[in-house]
Amino acid sequence: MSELIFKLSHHGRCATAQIPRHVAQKTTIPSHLLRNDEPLLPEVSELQVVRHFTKLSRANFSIDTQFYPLGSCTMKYNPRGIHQLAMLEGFLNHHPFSLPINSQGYLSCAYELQEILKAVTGMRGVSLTPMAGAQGEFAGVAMIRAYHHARSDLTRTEILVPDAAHGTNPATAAQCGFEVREIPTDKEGNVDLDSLRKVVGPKTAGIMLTNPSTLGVFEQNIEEIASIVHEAGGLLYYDGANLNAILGKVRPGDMGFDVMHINLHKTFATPHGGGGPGGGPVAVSERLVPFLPMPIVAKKEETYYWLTGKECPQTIGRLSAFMGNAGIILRAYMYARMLGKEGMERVAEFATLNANYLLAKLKAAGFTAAYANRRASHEFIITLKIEAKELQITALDVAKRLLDYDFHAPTMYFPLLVPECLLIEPTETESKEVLDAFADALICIVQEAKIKPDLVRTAPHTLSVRRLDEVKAARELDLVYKEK
Amino acid sequence: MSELIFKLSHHGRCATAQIPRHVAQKTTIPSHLLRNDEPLLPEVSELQVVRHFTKLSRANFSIDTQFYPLGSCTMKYNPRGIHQLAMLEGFLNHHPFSLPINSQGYLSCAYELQEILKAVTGMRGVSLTPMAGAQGEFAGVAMIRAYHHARSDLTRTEILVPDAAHGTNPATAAQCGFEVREIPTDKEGNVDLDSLRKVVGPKTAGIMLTNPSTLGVFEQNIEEIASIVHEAGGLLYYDGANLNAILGKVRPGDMGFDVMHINLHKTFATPHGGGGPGGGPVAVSERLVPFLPMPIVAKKEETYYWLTGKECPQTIGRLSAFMGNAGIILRAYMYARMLGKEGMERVAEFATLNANYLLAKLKAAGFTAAYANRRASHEFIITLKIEAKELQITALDVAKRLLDYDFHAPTMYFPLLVPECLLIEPTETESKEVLDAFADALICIVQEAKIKPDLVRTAPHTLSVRRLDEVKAARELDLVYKEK
Amino acid sequence: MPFIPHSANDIKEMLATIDVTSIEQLFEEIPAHLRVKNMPAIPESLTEMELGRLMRSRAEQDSGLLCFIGAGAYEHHIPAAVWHIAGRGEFMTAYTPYQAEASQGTLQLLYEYQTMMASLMALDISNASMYDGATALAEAILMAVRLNRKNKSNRILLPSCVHPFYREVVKTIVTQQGIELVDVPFDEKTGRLSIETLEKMTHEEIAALVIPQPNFLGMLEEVDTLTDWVHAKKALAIAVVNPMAMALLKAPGQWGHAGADIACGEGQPLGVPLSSGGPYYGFLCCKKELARQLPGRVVGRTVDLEGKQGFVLTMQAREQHIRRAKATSNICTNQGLLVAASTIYMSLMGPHGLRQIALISHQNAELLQKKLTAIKGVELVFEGPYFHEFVIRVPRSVEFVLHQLAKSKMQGGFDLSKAYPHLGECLLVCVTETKTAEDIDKFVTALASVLSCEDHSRDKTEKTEHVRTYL
Amino acid sequence: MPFIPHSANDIKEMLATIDVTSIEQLFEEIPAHLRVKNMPAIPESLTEMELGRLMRSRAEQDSGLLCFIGAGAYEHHIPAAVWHIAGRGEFMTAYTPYQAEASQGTLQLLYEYQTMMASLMALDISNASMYDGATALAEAILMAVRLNRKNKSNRILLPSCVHPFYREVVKTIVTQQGIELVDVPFDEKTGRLSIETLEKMTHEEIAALVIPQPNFLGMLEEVDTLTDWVHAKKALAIAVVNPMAMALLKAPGQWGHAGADIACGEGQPLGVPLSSGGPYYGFLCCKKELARQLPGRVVGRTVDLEGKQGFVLTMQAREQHIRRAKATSNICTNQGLLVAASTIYMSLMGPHGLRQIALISHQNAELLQKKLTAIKGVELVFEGPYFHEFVIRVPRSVEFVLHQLAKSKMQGGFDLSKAYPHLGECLLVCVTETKTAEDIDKFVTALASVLSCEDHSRDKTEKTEHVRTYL
Ligand SMILES: Cc1ncc(COP(=O)(O)O)c(C=O)c1O
Ligand SMILES: Cc1ncc(COP(=O)(O)O)c(C=O)c1O
Repeated sequence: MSELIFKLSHHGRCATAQIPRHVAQKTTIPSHLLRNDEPLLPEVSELQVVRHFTKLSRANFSIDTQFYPLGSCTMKYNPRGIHQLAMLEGFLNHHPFSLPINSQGYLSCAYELQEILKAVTGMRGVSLTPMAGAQGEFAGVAMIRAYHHARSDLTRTEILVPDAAHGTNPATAAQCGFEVREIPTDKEGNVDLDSLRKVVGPKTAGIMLTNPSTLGVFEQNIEEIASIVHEAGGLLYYDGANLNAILGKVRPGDMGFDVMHINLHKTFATPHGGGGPGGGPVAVSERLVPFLPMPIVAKKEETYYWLTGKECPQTIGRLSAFMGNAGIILRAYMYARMLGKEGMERVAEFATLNANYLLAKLKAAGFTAAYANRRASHEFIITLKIEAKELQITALDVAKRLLDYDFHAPTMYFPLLVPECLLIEPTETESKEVLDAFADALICIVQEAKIKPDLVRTAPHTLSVRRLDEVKAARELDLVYKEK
Repeated sequence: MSELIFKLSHHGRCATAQIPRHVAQKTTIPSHLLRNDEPLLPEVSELQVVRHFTKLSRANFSIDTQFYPLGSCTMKYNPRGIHQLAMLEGFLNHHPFSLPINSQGYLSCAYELQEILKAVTGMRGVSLTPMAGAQGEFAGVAMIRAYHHARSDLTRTEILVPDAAHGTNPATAAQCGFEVREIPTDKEGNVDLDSLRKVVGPKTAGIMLTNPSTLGVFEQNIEEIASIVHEAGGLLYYDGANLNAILGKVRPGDMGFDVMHINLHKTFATPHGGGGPGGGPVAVSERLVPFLPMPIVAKKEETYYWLTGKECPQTIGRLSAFMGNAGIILRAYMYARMLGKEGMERVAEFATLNANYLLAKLKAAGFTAAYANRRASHEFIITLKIEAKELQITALDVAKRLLDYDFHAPTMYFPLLVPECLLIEPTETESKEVLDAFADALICIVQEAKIKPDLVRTAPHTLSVRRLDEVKAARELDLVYKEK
Repeated sequence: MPFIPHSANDIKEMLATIDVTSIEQLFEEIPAHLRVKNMPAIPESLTEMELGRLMRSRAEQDSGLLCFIGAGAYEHHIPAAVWHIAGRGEFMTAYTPYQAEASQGTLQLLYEYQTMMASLMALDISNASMYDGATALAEAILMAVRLNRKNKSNRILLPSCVHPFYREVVKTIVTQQGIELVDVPFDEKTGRLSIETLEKMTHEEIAALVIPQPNFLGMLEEVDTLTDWVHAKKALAIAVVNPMAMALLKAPGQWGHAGADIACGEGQPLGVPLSSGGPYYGFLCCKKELARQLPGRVVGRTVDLEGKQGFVLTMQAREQHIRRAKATSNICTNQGLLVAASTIYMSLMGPHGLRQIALISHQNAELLQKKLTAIKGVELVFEGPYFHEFVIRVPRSVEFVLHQLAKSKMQGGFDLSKAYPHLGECLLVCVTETKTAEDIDKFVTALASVLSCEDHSRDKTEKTEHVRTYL
Repeated sequence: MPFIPHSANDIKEMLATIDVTSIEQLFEEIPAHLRVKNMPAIPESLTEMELGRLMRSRAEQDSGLLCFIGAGAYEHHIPAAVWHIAGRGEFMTAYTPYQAEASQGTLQLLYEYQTMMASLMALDISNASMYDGATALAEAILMAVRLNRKNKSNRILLPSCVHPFYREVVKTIVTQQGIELVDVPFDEKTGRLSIETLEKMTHEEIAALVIPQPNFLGMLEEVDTLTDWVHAKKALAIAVVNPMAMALLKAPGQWGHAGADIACGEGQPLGVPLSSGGPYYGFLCCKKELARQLPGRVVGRTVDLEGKQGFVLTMQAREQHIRRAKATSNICTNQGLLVAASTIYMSLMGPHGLRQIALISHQNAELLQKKLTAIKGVELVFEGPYFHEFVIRVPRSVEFVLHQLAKSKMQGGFDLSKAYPHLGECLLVCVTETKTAEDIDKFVTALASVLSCEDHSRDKTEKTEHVRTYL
């Protein structure tokens, strides 16, 4: 691995071509407001910067270099053309406070994306402003609260969340001031209806569901769940992380959901960027429209403009300083335009085909599917509990060993209720050949575990570092470099 | 290493988003003119293409990732800003046959570069059209011929070339229909004057010299050489490959040269691109101006326009379909503007400082300099003839082992007259730390050669391939992939 | 089928392996009556070339104006190297670095970022990013309230000289948890906070005071005094700052005797393009004692099996994927790629470069301010030092002025008349190192000419009626 | 000091190690009186930001026109992936792959390129690039003359329907070696070569015939007949072709009974931007028997120490750095990066995509031609099939017409009146897949309106006197 950039630092050096010359050093700012030490930024040349970070980049796995079957994350191809067009100067240099007459290009894209998202979700209103799925959830749950409050229904203090849910669901509910009630899952991966009936009631503000769930199966009782919750006066939140599985096939609005978010960085193929940025637009049914977060783009005649709290007094408010991750919204818009209607359906079709194919191959090779009787959605779970017991290798070991085979590992140990699980999502943009090679790698690794288990347990062996000590990292916090 | 892209090919697949739809397949072109088989282009998806070539790129060394002390090649930092600006749509989409009124942006840059090159070379005329150094040489030697012919001096059939010269020099002279006479080098790396005096005469059309020479030293007798050749009626060609060493310090025009080329991809930092493109403008003294290759940019009032054979009837003609590597000319122009006058001098100063520093360090560590009594220019030669004898390791072995240390190898076995030589050119954009680390690596390798010589002899060990069999490649030519 | 690599033959083989006869069959568990029959109009698909045409014409519509707007988003020169490298596939198309061994590039970069940002703030630690400056402030406030469990106060002093949209965002987020936000007005003469006003607001206990530097009006606060004051109240000092300015101005950790406890703000000035308002990123730094309450991802340095240095996500026990409902925040996807850009940017600039840019922006602002206030009728609204933004009052409607300026390809600033109606027709004007002396003169000339134009009466009718601005 | 990383302290230490007192001293071997004292005016250095301003304004001047010019450089859609990847530092900033083990990326790519290009030409082998199409043709001719040592002829039939600038370049290069170029006129009616004319030129022996497809006038030659004819004369057939067209049209290796011997041309249509005429690249393919006379770099597949597949530069004994004065060419630096782009382009397109693009370009050309020749006074000059370019005659001066079209943001084509004065006022018009039906209509309308404008007498005076075009 590369040294820290601070080790390349040398007093008095900088990337000269980047720095304005001829700056008078005297200033009228009172000296007690001025800084008189230097922050620890590296002092390096432009070539050093380019070389250092180019080299760092090469220590990453990415979609551009590896198959990345990370369940729940939808690591599909991020079209280069979209990236290039989003970087046009007219978009990049556009100030968020430019006058609307100087913003029609961007606004028209945002407006049309709102319309497209309404169409594919079966919802009535959309706000693009949330900056990731979790913020979309926040907006959604806040709208649920606002809805009940608007009806002077102040007793609803609980949000129901299935135990398979992603961590953001309970965390969001809590951040919105709700109590979280967990609902167990039945054997086939559906929400346990009896348990649901037991907890639902006048305190229920709503339920948060992912469908297909993070267990990789379609929630078959969705209509019944909807009627149970609705009858109790609660609302249904749809966590759109898995929208890729059903794009153009079935719509949350038609399933009975009242509000949802869409992860643009998943279903709409905007790059994950090593952790972000993302986009988490919210879509709502008629009754929640008044509460949507601001701003929203509206259109009058041929002109686009911003709707704000003035026109929408019941809004839950703003969620970002400007209007959210505009550049991501632009990219998602372009992706939607490249796919078109047919293309969207095909996303679901081929994501599902790939998942079911890989599952079938792995099952045939002796792996245990967590929900063997179910169709996989766009992802599926295998559990290594048998391998863990018989061979003393864990899902972690297998995941790490996959890296040596030049495959990114699937999501591991999530959802929490399946032991030693790997959640595998191949996405529609991977070819059959890649899936075959991946299945072969998994089969090989189990063989290795039988013959040379240490090879697996101490993997990876071929990357820039060997297996890292996370416990030490958490115990002896070393979060910033300090010069000696 | 990656498989060949043809192995990923799958009939009926393509990067759909790139291909126009709705194309009627019927055509009016007579069928005997149509192709009825398919060329062997891969049938792959866009993701497969991105992944394949991204991975291939990672199997390269480059300036952006490694120190690249390749003598005679001037592998310095290629400023990113220049690349970005050269890719502005106004430049990229500009057709070479656009009317001059629609080309003033580009033409003004080319014109100003012509002026800058005149200034730094001390010459009177410049043509930017040659597409690399070797084509610049061609233009230069062709002008020498044209000059003599214009004076009805038809007996000059020989071009003199020092034995240290780059292969392009004799090859160019031959391609221009001249006979090549080699001139030996004296002990201190200068042209042997006695030998020169012997061969020079009425058959001498000219001499081609690099100064500083490819031996890494400044030709001290340059003025005497000039007067010997000029008195015999010959002209002096300056191979500008090493201009980096003297930029702004001494000018070929002032040394007595009549014509020269400038490698924009060396001195003017345009990227080498894995072998090209480059740029090889020629600059000439007054008497050769009429013979310059076309086109040239001229200026009248505030308007720029092309000069062609019409205005310059004595021109040697055109060298490219349009006007040469325009995008490279643009980049070189920008680099010159970023450096400015002072910046140019500093190039020579720091390139020379780095070379002499590294040479001093290596000498101190016991390496043999080919010209120990001389100042290094921007590059220098060490000879491993002692190591070859005592340790049975060759310059090739050391070069290959350097790759394991994450350094590109220096130029090896050139110039031909120094046995087991490494020609080392650090360039001005590398830091002292890098030079120190490189010296340490060389020292280590000699140590390794003593203790574990096979480690050195079978290097490299850490790259995507081990040492490659060049003999097999040349004997059993495999130049294209064939489907079985 | 854009981006889908399956040939007809692949599909056949795959279906056979799954043992179904059609792709349709894979959706059989979805109740048939729920299936979309006829999806409403979504346009037909476009090839990349067609899309290029469309988007170029859209981008064209919004471009070509000289920008003197700041108000939380700043135009700075971004070296080409920044996005050339941040845009490499390996950074851009990687996920969150959960598989540390396969993500050392992103992880080491984030560790380097944390070091740079913490040091820029003169604080001990930094997280790996929040969504933006506004949400970073909301999270800082939530943090402060959690830390203040002792005195149980959940009152936060949130001055009105903090960015109005930050205040709106904070309100949306923190009031869900019943946190009380107390508005602190600024001094009408100086455009800054005064201790007298603050004292008046503190009959009840408070959890924290938010201190902006520079504040939204561009003015520099007396940060030492404010920090010491809030500490004396046994409450926390939360700094919300422009990170670019911190190379020049005293940094949060250096304020007063003990330093601010938490610093947050918008990372955009450090290498992130304006881009219609996002994606940007929020930074969040704090003293090390507060580490366990920090929200968001954090990278730590550790060693591998062989003792070699390596980097991992750490303190994950705070995060939603482990702690679920008890997490410090629900944030998951953050703004990683922008942080990558910023880290490259800060590395190129170094401490010297960053300071130069801050300084020249400040000097350009002073130059512009002097020239603007020399125009008849234009007045500087506040007295005292500012950074690179300042407020002027104009003798006509700001909205009219801005629309007129737009006609001469000029974006004249941020209209304060709606966010701060009591200030009258005021304009917040910004200038950075990107503007030359000629740009500045152009703007001055344009404004002078707009103001000298006769017909006052048409101010109102000139506005396009339904085209509203942000506020 | 842009791009120089030395701190003052570094310099001091380095000078001490060298044992000199100043950098100046390192230049002591250069005679003092030769040293530059006062270098003539070179402008002051610019920062990247300043340079950006300057270059943006220059780029602006040349942009925004709809382009119907071809004439050897063609506007095609270039997928973003092409340059995103070709522009990666590892491809862009590497040198020629002399150290094969550290250059497998470039080398494998070149091997893949050679395979694709040879196959596109239906020939056995390809080199790794020449400078451009014109020099590739010159090198092909030199090759043919070397190969024809037996019959010793150095006469080359070079038809006038080959690109006029290619002919000029060929002349500059090959006449240095005393090679004789024989101009072969094309048939005035068909714009193509005729066997009758050829027969007339061959009273003496010839070394080769150059066969363009399509020719410079856009017309499709009877390549089978021509190839068989030249082979019957015991001379070589040199094809100079548009590689894009070869996905649709019969490829050189398929011409006549034995196929062309050498194929060359301009690689630009395959993923290389117009870029004011360069950098482009020339391709050069031939039958395998001719391999040893091929100029330029060639990559071969081999194995490493462990038997693993790998790639190296091979047949280097032909090249100037080994063979020196006896090399097949003096070429050293070639056009590698453009080849990288083309290889990526061809991979994205595949055989199907390339054919579609060729086909739609052809169809668009037919559409445009029909509409243009429907304008009163506009005539199609040649009869017979063409690819995506055709010649029209206009009733006014071409130069006037082009300048008028430029006013409506249209680049109307290439002015043939200077290269082929005997044709009269003729325009070579090109259209590719990048033009929509509306673009085509726009052009037609613009031309119609230019031609309908009354004042014929001013044709000449309208020209800006000193602004000359290329020819
Ligand atoms: C099922 C599920 N829900 C919610 C989220 C949160 O979305 P984001 O990361 O965009 O905040 C994720 C993302 O990983 C997820 O997989
Ligand atoms: C000394 C010398 N002369 C000439 C050349 C030829 O220049 P080019 O490669 O640009 O054709 C080179 C390039 O390697 C060189 O080093």
